[in-house]
Amino acid sequence: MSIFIPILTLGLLTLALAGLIAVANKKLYVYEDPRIDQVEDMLPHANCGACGFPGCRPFAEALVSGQVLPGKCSVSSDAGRAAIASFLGVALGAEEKRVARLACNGGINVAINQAYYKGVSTCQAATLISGGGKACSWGCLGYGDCEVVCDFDAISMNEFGIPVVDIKKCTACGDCVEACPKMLFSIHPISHRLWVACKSLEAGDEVLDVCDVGCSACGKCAMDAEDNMITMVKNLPVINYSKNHKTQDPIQRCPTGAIVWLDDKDGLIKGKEAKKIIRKGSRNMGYS
Amino acid sequence: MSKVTLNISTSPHLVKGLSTDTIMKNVLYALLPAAAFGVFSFGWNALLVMITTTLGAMLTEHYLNKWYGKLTTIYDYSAALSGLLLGMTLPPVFPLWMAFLGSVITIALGKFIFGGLGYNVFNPALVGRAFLQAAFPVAITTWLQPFLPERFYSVSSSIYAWPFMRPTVDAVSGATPLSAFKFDKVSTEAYDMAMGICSGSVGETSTVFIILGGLYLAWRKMLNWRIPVSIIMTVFVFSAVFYMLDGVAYPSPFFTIFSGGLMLGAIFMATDMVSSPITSEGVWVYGSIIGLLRGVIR
Amino acid sequence: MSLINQNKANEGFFKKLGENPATDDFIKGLWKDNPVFVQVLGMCPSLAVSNSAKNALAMGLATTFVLTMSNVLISLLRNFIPKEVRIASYILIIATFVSMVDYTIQAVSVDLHKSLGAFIALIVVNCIILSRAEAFASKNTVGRSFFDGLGMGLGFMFALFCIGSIREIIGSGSLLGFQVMPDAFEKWVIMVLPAGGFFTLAALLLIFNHYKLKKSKA
Amino acid sequence: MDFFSLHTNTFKNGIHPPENKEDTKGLPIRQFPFASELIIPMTQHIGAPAEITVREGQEVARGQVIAKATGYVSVPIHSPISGVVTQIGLVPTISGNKAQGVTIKAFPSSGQEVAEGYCIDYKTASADEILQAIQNAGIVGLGGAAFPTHVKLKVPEGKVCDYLIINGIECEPYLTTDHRVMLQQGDDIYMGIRYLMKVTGAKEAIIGIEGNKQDAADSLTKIKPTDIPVSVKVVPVKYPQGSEKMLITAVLGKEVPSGGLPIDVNIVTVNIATTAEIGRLLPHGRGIQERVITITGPAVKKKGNYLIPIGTPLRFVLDHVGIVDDIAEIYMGGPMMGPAVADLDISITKGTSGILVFGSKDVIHTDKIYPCIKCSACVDACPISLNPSKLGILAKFESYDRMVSDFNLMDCFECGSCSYVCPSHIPLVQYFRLSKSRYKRKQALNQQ
Amino acid sequence: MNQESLMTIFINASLINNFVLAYFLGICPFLGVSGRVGTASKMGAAVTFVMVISSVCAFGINMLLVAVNAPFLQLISYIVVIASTVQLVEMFVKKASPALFKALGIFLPLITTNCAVLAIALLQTSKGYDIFQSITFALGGGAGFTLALVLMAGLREQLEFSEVAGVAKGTAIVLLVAGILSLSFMGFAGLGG
Repeated sequence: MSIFIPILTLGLLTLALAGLIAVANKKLYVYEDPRIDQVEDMLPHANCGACGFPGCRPFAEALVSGQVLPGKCSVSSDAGRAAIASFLGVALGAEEKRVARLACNGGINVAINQAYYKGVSTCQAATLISGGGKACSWGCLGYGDCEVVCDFDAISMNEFGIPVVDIKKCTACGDCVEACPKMLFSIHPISHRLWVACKSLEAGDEVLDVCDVGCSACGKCAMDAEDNMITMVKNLPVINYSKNHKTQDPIQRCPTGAIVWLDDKDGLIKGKEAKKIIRKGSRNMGYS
Repeated sequence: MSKVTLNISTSPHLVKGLSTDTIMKNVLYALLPAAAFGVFSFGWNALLVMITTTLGAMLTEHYLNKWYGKLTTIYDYSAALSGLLLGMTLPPVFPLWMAFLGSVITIALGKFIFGGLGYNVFNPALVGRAFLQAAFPVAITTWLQPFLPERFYSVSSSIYAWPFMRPTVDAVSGATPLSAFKFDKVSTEAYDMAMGICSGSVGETSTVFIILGGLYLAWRKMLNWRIPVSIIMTVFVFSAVFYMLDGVAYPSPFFTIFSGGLMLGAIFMATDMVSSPITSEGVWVYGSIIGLLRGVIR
Repeated sequence: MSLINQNKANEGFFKKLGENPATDDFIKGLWKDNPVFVQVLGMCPSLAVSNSAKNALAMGLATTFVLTMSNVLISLLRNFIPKEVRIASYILIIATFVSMVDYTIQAVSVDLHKSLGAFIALIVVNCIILSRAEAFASKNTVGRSFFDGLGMGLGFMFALFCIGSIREIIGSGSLLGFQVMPDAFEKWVIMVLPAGGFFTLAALLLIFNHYKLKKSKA
Repeated sequence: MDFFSLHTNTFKNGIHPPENKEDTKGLPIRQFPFASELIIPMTQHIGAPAEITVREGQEVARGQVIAKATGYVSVPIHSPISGVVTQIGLVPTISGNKAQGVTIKAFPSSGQEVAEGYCIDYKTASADEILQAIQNAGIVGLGGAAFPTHVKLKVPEGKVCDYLIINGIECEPYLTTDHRVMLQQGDDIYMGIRYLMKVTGAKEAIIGIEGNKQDAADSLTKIKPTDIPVSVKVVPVKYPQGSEKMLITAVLGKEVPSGGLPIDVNIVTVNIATTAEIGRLLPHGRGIQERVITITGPAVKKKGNYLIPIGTPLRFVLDHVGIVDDIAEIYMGGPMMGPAVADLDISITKGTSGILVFGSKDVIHTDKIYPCIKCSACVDACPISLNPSKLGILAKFESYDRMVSDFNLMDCFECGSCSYVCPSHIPLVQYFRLSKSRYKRKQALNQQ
Repeated sequence: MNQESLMTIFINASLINNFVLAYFLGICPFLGVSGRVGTASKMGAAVTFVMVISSVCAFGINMLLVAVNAPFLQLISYIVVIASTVQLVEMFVKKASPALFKALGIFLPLITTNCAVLAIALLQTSKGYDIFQSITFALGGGAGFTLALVLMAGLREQLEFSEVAGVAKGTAIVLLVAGILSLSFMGFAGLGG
């Protein structure tokens, strides 16, 4: 008999508690779509924001609710996107790959520094001190904030202090756009190969005095381009990408190489008449 | 005018000129009189202990930095300061190997592991001291009588015990005023304690020199005077209340504030810039809490 | 230190064994996914009863037993337990085994039971057991679960023994109750105090991290 | 002494940097010669840049408006010289960004007659008319901030102004412009105060002067007019007492709340040089064409206080006063808050209160940067009781949101006291400036 | 019956024999959720709450078990009761206050496997505390746990802005700090004997 008492006790106890939990489970249940967790697991967890959402979780919520398509995630692999699409039973929504492009090519070998900046060595900090020391107000300062901020190791500073974007690694997350105090980065579809690598609003000698590769606003590219594809606005050529921009004609007569052709394999290609830069050291500091 | 390249830097373009190593150096100087009095009182024993901890701390700092591939930071004097402070809280006949171990713990565990100067959350010297207290409770409560005649002729054998071996105690041991009161209810004159005519740790006996050092630092604005003042005030009030309740079981407030290294702790330990609060309100609270805890634990 | 080096030397041997899934499950718990050093689980007993090597061994054995048995049972029942109450059921199963171990130890040695105190009972809430049940036993076959439990348990015991012997040697000058240090050795009282447990485990973790960092750099 | 602080005619904390005013404080204001070509940027004030109203080739007279205000927070710009506009385009500015500007070539051998406008009489004109006149005169805060004065003077609906405080503190080391203005333009100052009191409706005006300018205080007291309730108050020397909020605490013992304006405690403050300028220009209906600037520093040969036309190129100024060969750094304004100059092609603007030139051997090189040892020197120095130590650490770890929400970063006005006292030589002010700009940028991005 | 005064029990459980720093109970949450002072204090409050509830339940269960003469079921019934209590609390919080659940919810399953909670039940039984002593014990233990957690969190908030040496990052530094804290808690040993 005595063996039954504990069994009974424990049995009753367990039963009572199980019943309580079962009731509570029914009464206090809060529904959450389980697919959100699953989709989030399938995402790359980079939380980079390239999709336009604050992170992978909100993107997963939006995916499940059908607001967006998986193609928006530029970090995930093709297979990953396809997997999410088939899991949710939606279209892939493929988008063209976009990458970050830099609108300056004024490394230390071609652009002048007018002052020695001393202080916290980031571009953001330097910009606040009389523009950071570069003679060109619009030019890249070369302290590499973009390199630091890039989560995908897609940006590296070259020997002249100019960031180079590795288009294979770039996910168009836009962190560099945000980080650059001179606003030199912008996100473009990879098919936009015609590119103006200068942001100087000045013209002629004012530009050439401080930088060998700046746009001197001569307007030759605008003349050579078909169909008014290029217009000069505020001393800079502006390319209308909705027109046919697949030809290299406009860059050929550029005297400084400020308008360039960005090739997948060969990188940055300058026109035939662009002056050749053979200087490897830094261009003279200042005016002395 | 010829064209020139200028420097650009952020404002302000003036600096006061005081520097961190100067502060550390001055705190070190302020400790020296009390340390010297310890040597005067306890002889070569005390000197050996303090030299061991100071050098031990500096060596540890140097080699840890080297091993970690950083520039050595012993020139900012903070390692030497922590080492000396540790030495001053140890008994004069403390085995040197233990003292050395303590200084290694002080720097490695109290400071380096947190990222070095400025990042430690505890006072490094206190970490070292607490470790030694817990590891070797006997050795750290073996005291020496002050002003022994042979103090400048011989060194206690426990000082040079073999590493990791138990020290042999041959010292003429003396009770600190605190332990004398705690166990035998013998009260020492506050005057004697202030002048350092009592046994105790190497650097804590001469309250007068410690206060003088503190005053020097306060005058140079290298010490937050609010901390020692609030600690000592709290301890004084706290012990005065108990003394008035029962004058036999509890010591007088004057005895309390001059005993057991309270002054050293309040002036040189609690004021460690890195681990003490920085706003003046925070400092008062911090001081009173230390004082209260001190009263409770003693 | 010596124990770890020895283990390192054995790594090649372990790798060979690792080709078989059952032994792989076994080895994983011992070294690669060691519950204490790598997963940092089951901290309470690893610190609390590791002031002597003997306690550590006893605790390790008890945990291994419970871990293995509960893994097996849970694996057996994995298709019968409803998802909603699985955790509660696991705990119930674990608690049963723990009660058994508790009374066994009491029967074998009252002294040991006294020195381990409530910690035998607290094996119930050792995160290792629940985490293995949830992460492994509930998804894998009985055989694999057995080896997983055994490996994890022995890994836990190994870690406990490391900590326990270090603390005992330095703190009491002995190992498993036998004096190993000379008479004149000054015992570090701190090592048998709670703080010593924290410091010892931290030191072992530091050594582990150091090797991990070195490996990742190489 | 925080427990026992009674009103001690000064504010809490603060620092005492070396004053270095001896070289120039005894030198009277002298007229600077005209450069052959003046470059006038349109961004001389805070707010919307002025819009150019002249064209290339146009002849302008001295005092003629060459750019009009574009909006409320904006002021017009007057030609500082009679000459011909040679170029309109981008010109360099102190901030490092190029701005629209006008280049005027002086007529050779011109007498530089000043074009005068309509007189505004403080007795007959209404408050609004005076405000309009102040804007038309292109007057901005001449202490260095260059905030349009008429905006500051406008008392918002529902608020009243009890006190008008005239800021004659000049706490920045080296600078002596306000000192000289007080000594030499006392009558202009009192005339300016008459206008200001009419505009603000203040019941009383107080001129706050630091103790190191006792002679200025004496001279102002001596010529004090009887028709307006005005008094001179001398306060102890301390930096940054010239900041609005510090000044109010020093003079009246009132605290302006965090994020508030002086008018929240019924006070309006105006810089003394600005007051003098109002008193000098308004009776003649003129605009600002020149301002007093202290040119000093170890590398300057002819130190002094000069009346320099706006737009004079910095290069011309330096050539004229003479500097040693190896100059290293130039600051526009005082050494505590003035920005460093990167480009000698910039020109004098309305906000320039001083030009300091340091040779390479005079520059105090920042030593090794140590980690923060939490010595609390910065906390004891910060005039607005922030915690620069904590802020600096947070900035290092880029916790900008916490800096703003928990530690009132936005209250910081970059006076530089913390960097000045820091024994670890941490560039705190730069960190804060950077953090503010990063934070603002993030906010702007989030709002998009 | 145990004759200890309530005050002694409380001080003992909270300071002298601090659950975390002297008994190593609840180390997992101690390491896991001591990142922020805010979350740490919430966790502490949650644990204290569960401790008191389970202490009361355990007292009742124990009386029942003694009555039916089945003390060997002690452990198993305690754990079942605690597990279900925690689950009930979790559900209740999830329903009643989603915000609180977001802040607290993740800790609640952790509490189930928190040895401190089970230890409270086991220890009070082995010490033979009556109901008031049990509740005081639970409160003291919870207070001690909270104190250790909050202290740790405060220190870790500072550590977040330190350049902790690479090898010590993560658990190691927390254990070291815990060791130092444990050293300093030894100072309380003189209290109340």
